[in-house]
Amino acid sequence: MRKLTYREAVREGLREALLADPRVFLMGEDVGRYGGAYGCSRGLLEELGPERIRDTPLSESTFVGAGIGAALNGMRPIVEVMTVNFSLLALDQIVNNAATLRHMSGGQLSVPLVVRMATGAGRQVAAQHSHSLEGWYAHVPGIKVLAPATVTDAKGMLLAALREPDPVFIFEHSYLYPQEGEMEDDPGSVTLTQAAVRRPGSALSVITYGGSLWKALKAAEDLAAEGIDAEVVDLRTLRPLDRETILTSVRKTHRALIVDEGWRTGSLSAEITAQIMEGAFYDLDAPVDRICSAEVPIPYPKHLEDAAIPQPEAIVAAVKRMLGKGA
Amino acid sequence: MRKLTYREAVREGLREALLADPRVFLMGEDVGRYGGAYGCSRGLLEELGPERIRDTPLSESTFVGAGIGAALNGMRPIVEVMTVNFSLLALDQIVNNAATLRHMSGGQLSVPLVVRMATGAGRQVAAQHSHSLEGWYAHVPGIKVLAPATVTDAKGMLLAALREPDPVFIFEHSYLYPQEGEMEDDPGSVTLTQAAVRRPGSALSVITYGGSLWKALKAAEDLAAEGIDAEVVDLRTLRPLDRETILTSVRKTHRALIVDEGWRTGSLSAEITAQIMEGAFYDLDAPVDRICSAEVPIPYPKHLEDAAIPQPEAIVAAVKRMLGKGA
Amino acid sequence: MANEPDRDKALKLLHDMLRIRRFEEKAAELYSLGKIRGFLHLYIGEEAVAAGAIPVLQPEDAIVATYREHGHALMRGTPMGALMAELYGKVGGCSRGRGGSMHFFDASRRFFGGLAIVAGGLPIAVGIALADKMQNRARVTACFFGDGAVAEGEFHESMNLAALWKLPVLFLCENNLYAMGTEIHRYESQANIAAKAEGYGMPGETVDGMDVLAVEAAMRRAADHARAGNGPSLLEFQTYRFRAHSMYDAELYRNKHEVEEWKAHGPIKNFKGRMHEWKCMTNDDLESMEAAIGREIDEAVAFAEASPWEPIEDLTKDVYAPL
Amino acid sequence: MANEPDRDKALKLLHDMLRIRRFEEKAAELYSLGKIRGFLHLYIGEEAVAAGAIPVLQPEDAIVATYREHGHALMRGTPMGALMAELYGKVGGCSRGRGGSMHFFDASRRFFGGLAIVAGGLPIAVGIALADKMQNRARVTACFFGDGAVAEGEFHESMNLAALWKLPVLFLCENNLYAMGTEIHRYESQANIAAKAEGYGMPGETVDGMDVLAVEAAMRRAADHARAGNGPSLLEFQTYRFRAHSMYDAELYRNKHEVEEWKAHGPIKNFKGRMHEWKCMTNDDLESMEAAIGREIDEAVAFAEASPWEPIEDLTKDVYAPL
Ligand SMILES: Cc1ncc(C[n+]2csc(CCOP(=O)(O)OP(=O)(O)O)c2C)c(N)n1
Ligand SMILES: Cc1ncc(C[n+]2csc(CCOP(=O)(O)OP(=O)(O)O)c2C)c(N)n1
Ligand SMILES: [Mg+2]
Ligand SMILES: [Mg+2]
Repeated sequence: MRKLTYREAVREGLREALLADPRVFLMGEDVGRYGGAYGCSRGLLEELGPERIRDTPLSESTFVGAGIGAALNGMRPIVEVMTVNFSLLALDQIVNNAATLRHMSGGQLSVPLVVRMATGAGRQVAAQHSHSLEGWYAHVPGIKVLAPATVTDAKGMLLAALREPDPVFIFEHSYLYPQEGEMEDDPGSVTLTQAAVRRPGSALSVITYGGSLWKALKAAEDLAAEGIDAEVVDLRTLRPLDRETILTSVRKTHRALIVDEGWRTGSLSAEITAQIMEGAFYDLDAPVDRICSAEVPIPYPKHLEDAAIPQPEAIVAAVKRMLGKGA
Repeated sequence: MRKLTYREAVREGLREALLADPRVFLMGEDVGRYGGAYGCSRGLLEELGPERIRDTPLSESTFVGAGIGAALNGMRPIVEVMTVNFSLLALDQIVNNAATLRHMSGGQLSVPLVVRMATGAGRQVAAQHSHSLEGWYAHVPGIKVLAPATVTDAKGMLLAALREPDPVFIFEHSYLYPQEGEMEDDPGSVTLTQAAVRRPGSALSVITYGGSLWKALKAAEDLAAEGIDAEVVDLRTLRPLDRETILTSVRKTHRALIVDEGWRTGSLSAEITAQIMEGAFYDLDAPVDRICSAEVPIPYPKHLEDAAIPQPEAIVAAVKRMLGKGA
Repeated sequence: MANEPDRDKALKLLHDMLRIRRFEEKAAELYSLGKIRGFLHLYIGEEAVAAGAIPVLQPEDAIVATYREHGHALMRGTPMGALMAELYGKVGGCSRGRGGSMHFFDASRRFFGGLAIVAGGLPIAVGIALADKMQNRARVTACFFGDGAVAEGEFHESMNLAALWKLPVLFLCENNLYAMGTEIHRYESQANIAAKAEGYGMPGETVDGMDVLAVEAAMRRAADHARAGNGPSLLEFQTYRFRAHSMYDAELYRNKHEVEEWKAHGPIKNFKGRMHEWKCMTNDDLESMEAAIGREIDEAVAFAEASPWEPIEDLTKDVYAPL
Repeated sequence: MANEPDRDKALKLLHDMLRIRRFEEKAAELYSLGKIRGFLHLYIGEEAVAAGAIPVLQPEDAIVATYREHGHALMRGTPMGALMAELYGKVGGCSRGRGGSMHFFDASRRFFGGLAIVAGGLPIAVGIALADKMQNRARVTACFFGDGAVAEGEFHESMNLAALWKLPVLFLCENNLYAMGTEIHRYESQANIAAKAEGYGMPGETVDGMDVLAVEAAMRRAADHARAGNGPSLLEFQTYRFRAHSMYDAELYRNKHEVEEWKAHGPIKNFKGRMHEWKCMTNDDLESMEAAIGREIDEAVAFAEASPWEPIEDLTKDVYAPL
């Protein structure tokens, strides 16, 4: 095990993938000379050259579409859309082409495309740069959606995504890039099918993913200090959801709190609530609750941004409320 | 009361709005000479001229954005995006501008824009033309989302939307346009805040909206013939949801089935399930269930399309299952 | 005007156009019988474009087309039965019946759709060409789209990216003067489409899309240019759609007279006339050609009729690759 | 090169540019102190564009700008204190502190952002101009955007729509040769931006964006043209950003030498030199100008410091209009 940042983990994953397979290339805005808006591809242009590391124009719809086309025709493109905020410009290509082509062609076509993008708030970049729309992506049949939260997953899920025959969308929470973590051995062997219990516990299941995982773990630690033993489940893959791990946890603890940085109404947290309703209703000792973002364009000032998105304190308070331990 | 088609009801609403207020204008692809892809504006160009009825280029992002700009500057635009499928090209303008400008400007700006679009499957137009993405829209703070299901609402909610100071998105299920219904008196007085109980009942609440309302009512009729008295709730407004009407119904019947043409995972049905979980958990006699679209790009042939989207038979079967009445 | 072709070639060109025309006439007939449903966009009037352009392509070249793609798939060699079955929505269809009229696919012939979002195919074509270039294959990608697509942002972005990276894309605009019911001058501030190529430093050419030989010649120049590594071109084929936009269209936006004028120099009529001038076709030739096409269509219909429906159990098959 | 302006005007132009420069230098300083957070995109080097262009506008004209809009808001007359408070995120900010550096708004001065999605402001500007035209008001809308925005589909769509409908939009491209770290020739197949106007049948002009008088003159021509009902124009202001793209940028993509060369004919330096030639400025003039600006900045900082934070209870206020 060795320590490195999430950013470095992504870079290692990119580099290994590029070195291992000549069909792999990286394209996106500023992935080359600039080294990636979040520095994930720094040095790769110099090492691998402009054919493999392609700076694109500001044309999200077209370079995502070109990724689909290249994937249809023998390549293994990794497209970096700088952030999920800009991916709105590419949604037509994603929903109408990437997600449909295999099925609509009767199984003739395959789109082995990997798209990476930063997501989330927490860096005071205001309303147009703070979306958490991975829940939208998780709605779309035909694509897979990943949310690596650890450095091992940041690298490992990227490598695993490149082995998938279908389009995979990877959401990297922008808050995580500078965070350090331990890289486990053989990250390339991680699965894309299973959620992970990051902290076993018995009192209640906190179900979360991505940037919020660390807030949930922090809250669990604080709760442990007060004698409350929460389990923390990291979804890892948002589509398809690992229903079994979710339900197993809830059947054990009988209570669930979902933490999701999406705006509450219609976020992924709602789907998880619904799946628990459908699969573990009779196991529940209390209604499932959710800590999500406030229904507001995320504001710039820190105190308002903090108030708008999930925080460990709010998780702690919700858990206590659910366990009837006062607040 | 008089009979007319949903299409005629929309046209009446458009015409009245245009005649009543010189700030109102209609723009979109083929709204003029063609008369609207679904015929909703037929005759209006001839009556009102090309300043008020504006055919646009195929440029969804720009004509929606232009609608936002015009709304900021004293007009009352009605933008027709031919179908929700093409609105994917305009989502950046919708999510990043229309939805944020009031809040992000500290309350200085107002975007009184109305956007109409057709939604839904059922006409054998295959995977790229059959989306039901109104659930995505309902996730976005800063906009309102309507789904008129009756001819009265088709006209009345449009007129009411034009009185709103914020952007309103109206989803008209394409299946409804040729359907006839009774226009109630004074449609302009309909509210945008309340769901409607379209059929009172006691055995179970079927909660739905838009094109699925008619399938739910058909199912309720068939169930009534077998002595099962289902209540049918028409959400009407998808954002903000009328939580009170939903919960009141569920507290009465103790069981809920949601019918939503969106793909099951992450559809609006999940949010409604979550709200019932949160607000009426202790009133439930059984887990909430959902009838949604299969997780598949909607295929062209009728038998497969029918199998992919909610049908009265599936609603009937689900209700019976939930009531323990065998299938 | 291009040189006189030899007799065999002329007969083939006529046959190809006529085959598209008769196929679609049959499709329209089957639509009114309810055998075909949903959207059906006919190519009638525009046959010279597909018939002239597509034979220029090599088998390993790629094609990306729109929802108005029956002619293109026929020209590419997908068996007519598979196309007719696709219109029916039957398993024997070229997309297992799942796509219908707007979504013909034939991977074995590198026919990548049949895509129904206007301009949505352009980025895909750019990517296919990028993959060819990166793999050092001297292939081209032919991307067909309508005049209406030119107004979409993706047209601009794709033209720029293809030109910037010198990708072997042939941007083939079928300018039939209307986007649905909107005439080009009502949606383009500058309606000369070929001239737009200049803004991307790319060659652009206006071509008489009613003249199958002119189409072929222009296409050959553009394909040679791309194959030699000189990058993309834009060809604007000036043509006209004789029928309604789709079967739902009441055609309120244009007058009969305009349509009749275009029909008077329609691609088939026009070429037949020239073949008579060249004296390279007899009435017998034409009759036996029509008869052969008629037989092919009858067989295609029979194939479609006989083809089974996809079982409902297979509905979600191939949403993802099988594990 | 434009004629010599009178002394008062020259002093005002210099003052305006210097005021932007000093404001932003202070902002950079406050950023390193942690008073300002998130993204901060400095306009340093490009001041001649806003200083030359914006005074041409009438109060009822509209402005739409980008995330690099400090200079534009200053020129439009929004009090410096309100802008500084916005950078702080305080309630006294021009957007109640909610927007920060990228989202300045001032409805009273028809300043519609401060929009941070590249090219996202262009459709908005088209719509504002449409509303003016439909209401028969002889107003113009000035839409600023970067060279990088030209590659986006919305540029193409907005240029077309504005030209088609002859809307009074001034498309003002601040071409600083880079989109973040990507040099224009690496993302534009044809890097002459002004020339792109032709593809939309719109006048286009290349302007020395380092020369405040040239900017003003070109802007006046374009505004007059639009106000007279002749429709939009595209102006390409050739300029350069002296600082990093944002405070996160390590500037790996360009060399110091290039930056130094541009600085050598920077807009302020350049104009100061000319004023000396014209002998219309003394050292005292300059000193008192700097002093006045310094005082204004100090006051703005004091205002920002003193301004309260928005109460957390107001977080969701104005997501929708109050009932
Ligand atoms: C993005 C998008 N917007 C709208 C439509 C609806 N639509 C289908 S075809 C069409 C007209 C396209 O015209 P053109 O590109 O000239 O092609 P043609 O039909 O004339 O061959 C429209 C508006 C669509 N399919 N996609
Ligand atoms: C649609 C979109 N894509 C990407 C970004 C990230 N981004 C912000 S500024 C920028 C460069 C823009 O360059 P240019 O338009 O030349 O403006 P400049 O910053 O040089 O003033 C990029 C890529 C964005 N904000 N919006
Ligand atoms: Mg056309
Ligand atoms: Mg720039």
